[in-house]
Amino acid sequence: MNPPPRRIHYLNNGYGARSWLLTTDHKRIAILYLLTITLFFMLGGLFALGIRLELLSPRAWLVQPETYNRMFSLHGIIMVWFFLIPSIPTVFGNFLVPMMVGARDMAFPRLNLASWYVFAVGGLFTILVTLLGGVDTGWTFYTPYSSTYSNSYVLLTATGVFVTGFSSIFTGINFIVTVHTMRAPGMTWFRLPLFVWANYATALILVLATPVLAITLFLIGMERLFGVGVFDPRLGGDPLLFQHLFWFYSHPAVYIMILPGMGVVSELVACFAHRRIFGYRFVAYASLAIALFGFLVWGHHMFVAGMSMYGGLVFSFLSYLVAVPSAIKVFNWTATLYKGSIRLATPMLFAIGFIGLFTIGGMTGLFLAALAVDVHVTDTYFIVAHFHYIMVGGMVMAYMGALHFWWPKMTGKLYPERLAILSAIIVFVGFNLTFFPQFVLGYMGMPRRSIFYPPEYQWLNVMSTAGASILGVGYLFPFLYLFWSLARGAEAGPNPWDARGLEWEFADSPPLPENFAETPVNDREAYAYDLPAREMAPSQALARQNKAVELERKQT
Amino acid sequence: MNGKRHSTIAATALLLGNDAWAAAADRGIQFFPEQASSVARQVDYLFFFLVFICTIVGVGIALALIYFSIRYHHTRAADRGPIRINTLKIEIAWSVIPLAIFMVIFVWAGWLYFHLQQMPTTTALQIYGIGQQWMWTFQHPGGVREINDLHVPIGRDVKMILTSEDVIHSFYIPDFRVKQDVLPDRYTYVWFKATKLGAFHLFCAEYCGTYHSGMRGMVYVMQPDEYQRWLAGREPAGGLAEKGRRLFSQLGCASCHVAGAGVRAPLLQNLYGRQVRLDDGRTITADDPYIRDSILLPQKDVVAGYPPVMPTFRGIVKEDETLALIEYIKTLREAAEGAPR
Amino acid sequence: MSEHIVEPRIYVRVFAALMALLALTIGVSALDLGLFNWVAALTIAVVKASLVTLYFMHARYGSHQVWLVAGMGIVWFLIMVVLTLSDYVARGVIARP
Amino acid sequence: MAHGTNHTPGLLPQFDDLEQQRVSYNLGMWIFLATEVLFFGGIFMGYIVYRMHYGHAWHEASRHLIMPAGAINTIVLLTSSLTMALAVRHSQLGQNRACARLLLVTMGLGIVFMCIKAFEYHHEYEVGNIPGIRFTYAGPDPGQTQLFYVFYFLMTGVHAIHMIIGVCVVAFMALMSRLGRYSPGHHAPIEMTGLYWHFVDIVWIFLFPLLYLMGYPK
Ligand code: HEA
Ligand code: HEA
Ligand code: HEC
Ligand code: CUA
Ligand SMILES: [Cu+2]
Repeated sequence: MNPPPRRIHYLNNGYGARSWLLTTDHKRIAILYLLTITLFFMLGGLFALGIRLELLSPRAWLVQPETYNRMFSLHGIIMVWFFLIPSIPTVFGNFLVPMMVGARDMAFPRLNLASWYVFAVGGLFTILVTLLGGVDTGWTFYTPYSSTYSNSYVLLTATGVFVTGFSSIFTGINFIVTVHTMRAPGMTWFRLPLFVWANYATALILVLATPVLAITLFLIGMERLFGVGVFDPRLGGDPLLFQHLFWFYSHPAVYIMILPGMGVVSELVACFAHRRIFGYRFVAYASLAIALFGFLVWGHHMFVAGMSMYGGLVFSFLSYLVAVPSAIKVFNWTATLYKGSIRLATPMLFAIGFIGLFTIGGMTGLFLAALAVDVHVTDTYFIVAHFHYIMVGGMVMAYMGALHFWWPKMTGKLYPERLAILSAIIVFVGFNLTFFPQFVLGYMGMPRRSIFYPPEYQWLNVMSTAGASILGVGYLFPFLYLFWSLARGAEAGPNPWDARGLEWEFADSPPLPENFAETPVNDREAYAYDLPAREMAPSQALARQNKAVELERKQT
Repeated sequence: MNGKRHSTIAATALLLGNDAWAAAADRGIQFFPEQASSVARQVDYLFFFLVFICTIVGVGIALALIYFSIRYHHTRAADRGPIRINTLKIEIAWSVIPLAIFMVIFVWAGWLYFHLQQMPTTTALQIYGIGQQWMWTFQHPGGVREINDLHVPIGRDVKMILTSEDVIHSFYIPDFRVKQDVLPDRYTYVWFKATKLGAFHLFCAEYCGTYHSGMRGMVYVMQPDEYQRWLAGREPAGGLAEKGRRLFSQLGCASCHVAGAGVRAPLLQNLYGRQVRLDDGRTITADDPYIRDSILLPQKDVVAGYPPVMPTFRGIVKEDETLALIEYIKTLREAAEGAPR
Repeated sequence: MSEHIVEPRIYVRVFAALMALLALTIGVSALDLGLFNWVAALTIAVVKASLVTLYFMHARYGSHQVWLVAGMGIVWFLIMVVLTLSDYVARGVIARP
Repeated sequence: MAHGTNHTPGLLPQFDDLEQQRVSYNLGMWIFLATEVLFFGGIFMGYIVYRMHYGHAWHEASRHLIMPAGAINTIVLLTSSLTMALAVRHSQLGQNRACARLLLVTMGLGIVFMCIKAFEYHHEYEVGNIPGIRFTYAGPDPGQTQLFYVFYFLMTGVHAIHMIIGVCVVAFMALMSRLGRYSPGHHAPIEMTGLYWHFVDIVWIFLFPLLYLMGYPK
């Protein structure tokens, strides 16, 4: 027998720098994003470790206040805009949305590449700021501190975030159009995987909220450059207007930071419970509802900021409404397990971790939306704990879950399962040790963004720091074994999880440059776990071989 | 000073080396803030209610996840047939029931918030607070001033009138469960009634720059007579109103605001609390913000029947001076005929 | 081809209407109608913008996706305005119209 | 085409046919315009708040703008929108030369607009009404008046940036059209340029009354 023809896939389809930097293949762009945001995650994580180390003592023992303030500002800015917002959408969304809808690529591949470049430029600005000495406004850029009083690189930072905003917008446009116009035959809206729904809802937010952030940062830039007082009370401006505009973006943005994770969890839970997701339509509509209602609640960040009492009541009420679709999702995931056939593989552990921690984080959001309680806990560590539970406990868990789940698809390799399970457990334990004490600290009254704090808060801070170091180890592990698996991992095969979905059933691992040898025709609901997985048609295998031969010939 | 021992930079030492540290240090290990004001307990009840509900729901979900993971583990035999429950009904149930719970929380919390926002009236002790990078200045009615620390009597409503000299700060006493952002060029208010004697932390809760976390002090709650004695012991050269009176003539206010002055300007006697008719037809109560605006933004609210000629004093008078002027104007009670006092 | 090709006649008519509306809005601004000046100016602007959108931009012949997207931009802007103003109005900052 | 799967001219490899491509481009452009609505929306929001807050001072300040210049510019822009719409029509019909001609006219009108705007800016500079650069106003309510000019320059400035981009794109499209790159089946770029141009026009339709007319009548 002849040796099997060399299998062509998106990874070995050209090796030079050009073939990566000028690629319009959504899968390669996803890899570019993966590398970039991993870098930023490490940077942001480094700052987090700096914060935690400093807070071991109630006094400034490691760094000066100037430095501390720069650390948490850069930590927040990098983690939010350069890691978490792009995380799942640009890596897994980019990789999977076209495959899941059965398309060869995004609707606008060049725009997709442009979005990565724009992101990289914004990122360079931020790295430049870090090297020059940082920014000390917090990630919220409150005026008039940021516009007039701060002596740090506010303008450069704002430019970086502004530029990155366009990357978000480009990605958003691409997702929406792709889902609308690029679906394969038979892929109706209600057969779309929930991950696609979630990314679609995310894209709506990206597209509708980001421009407001852009203009707000632009106004801050104008204030700093020309001293005109759009938000400066000394010049007739109103700082609360800044807060309104900022949160009009940033509250929806927190849903940018959770919806894709919810989409991932829907996939993982269905696959590892081997069951159709419970209440598919409700979960799909819940994504849209979150995207829509998410725009109505921003004022809950301003309850004590000097907003009117009436405004406080309205925004509190609306915040409770937006919590309902999240509740629906949590209950549906849980119900999906019922009568399932559950495998506790690594991605599933991350998914279950997500559900638990997101529920805690979300429910503490209910505390914050409760006006009188928020008066006490706002701007304390209670807030810090709330959002880390959702963003780290929720979204980063989902991100890790996605990474493990689709790693075989993206690279064609399997990672060592035992180590992965171990790291999932370490992350879970470390996470809770880091952030649970912060709820207690917060209710006791420790203000956030504080390098100095009264000594009676110390023991809880020490616990938190201890947890953070465990967490760090937990994050370090996957780095190592995933890299290892690239060289040594076992071959994954097209569908190692016995999952359903076009990307598993009709594409190789790693997929062909154009994803599918021929456009798949979808004849099923999503998550048809009650039916056997579809096999790639023989014609597909044939077409693949022909292509391989053709490419081989071209290369020689 | 024990500050030097703790830190190498003088500024930090200065900020942190005060009695507050010592006072705080002997609190030992705590899990929960003290309930030292009239609202603290009410807020805590709501908090406990939330903890209670969320624990039930959270533990319920966790147990369900664990139970299903074991019961339906793929290695175990189990019924894996279709589910015979009405999906729509159950979806509605788990949308509507949480919503109902949420509404209970909303109404309760909203009601309490409403209560917190109703400022006590006449009987309250009014204390001015000015935030600036990075310290608090408080002015008691008699004109006594203190920096970073705040002395208040127990059992009496205290209304804080807050403003900022520069950026946004936030006035926060965790043990009282009150917090209010403090904005430049604007007054915000917060009230509390202390119910426990002792020393409590006072923080700045809104990030305001380098020494944000050093911007804090202690609230000392004392018996009313003790408070009076404390006040008397620090009686300043002149009260706040006295300072205002001096400013009133220094700044030339008196050149217009007296009967028979060259410029026709309203007399300020009995102004405070009165209804003032403005030239655009509105009627407005002459309260603190109004008088403040009259001084800093005279063109904003022009009194009916007068020319809008009063110059703005923005940038000329500082926040504490504005307060002194207001305090002085408040004392102009008698229907005097000539120049005030 | 589902694309709609519009007769130049219609473009010219729309253009004439736009010019007329421009004249109207300048004319109205010369009369003192109090608050109604604002109502008039904004209404006319909205009509003009709609004409451009519907005819020049072919929204009238567009798919409902296009309508949805265009509508979303406007609705979201209104959300921002309404909720923000609800705070300002209740704070009493905005008193004079 | 990398894999030679299709040979229709102008058809990009990710699409199955030109119709899908056209619909995608069109939808993408509309979404982009929705983001633009919210981008301008942020400034409009600020305008609304301060305008309601400082009505009197803003009313006064507005009277100092050169209203006729704004009116002429409105006419110029509306006309350019007409020529743009006609240009798109020609490209729909495959009349590339006519399309290119009309695009040039559109571009010319855009440049006229910019010149008038430049003249106005220059005037404001002479008078000393440019906050942050040369602001010499000495009447009542300096802060509020300054804020009006801040918004005047922000709004018209951001609009002008869009105009500059628009003029460049239109020029490029004229060139491509002249080179015969488009056909009745494939002219999405021209259509998108048209959408963008009309959108910028619409922004001006609102800016004109908000900035220039609100000072009238006294
Ligand atoms: C991914 C990010 C994310 C997400 C999804 C959320 C989700 C929510 N957040 Fe959070 N939030 C942040 C990130 C996020 N938040 C950040 C970063 C900040 C701080 C910003 C800063 O100041 O720096 C913040 C701050 C913040 C505040 C302001 C606090 C303050 O500064 O004073 C408030 C107030 O209402 C709030 C509320 C909520 C609510 C009600 C939800 C809801 O959407 C949650 C809904 C979910 C659930 C409720 C859980 C599941 C539900 C059930 C299982 C139902 C059953 C429960 C019951 C019946 C009780 N958040
Ligand atoms: C969005 C995502 C996100 C993520 C993922 C995190 C992750 C973490 N955050 Fe972050 N945090 C924010 C968003 C996020 N945070 C925001 C928005 C703020 C508010 C900022 C502000 O106030 O303006 C904040 C603020 C904040 C504070 C409060 C600071 C203050 O108010 O004074 C603290 C304190 O403990 C903290 C801790 C942590 C910790 C311990 C982690 C851990 O999860 C981090 C774990 C990661 C690591 C430990 C790194 C792993 C990498 C390695 C191990 C590789 C090692 C590196 C090399 C080899 C080069 N964060
Ligand atoms: C040039 C003359 C002039 C000077 C100097 C002046 N004022 Fe006035 N003031 C007026 C006039 C005229 C009015 C009424 C029109 C108006 O409301 O603007 C007025 C109104 C007021 C009001 C509102 C009175 C009411 O009845 O509602 C207050 C309060 C006030 N001034 C305080 C002060 C203080 C304090 C100073 C000094 C720091 C001062 N003024 C200096 C001319 C002056
Ligand atoms: Cu003042 Cu923080
Ligand atoms: Cu929020």
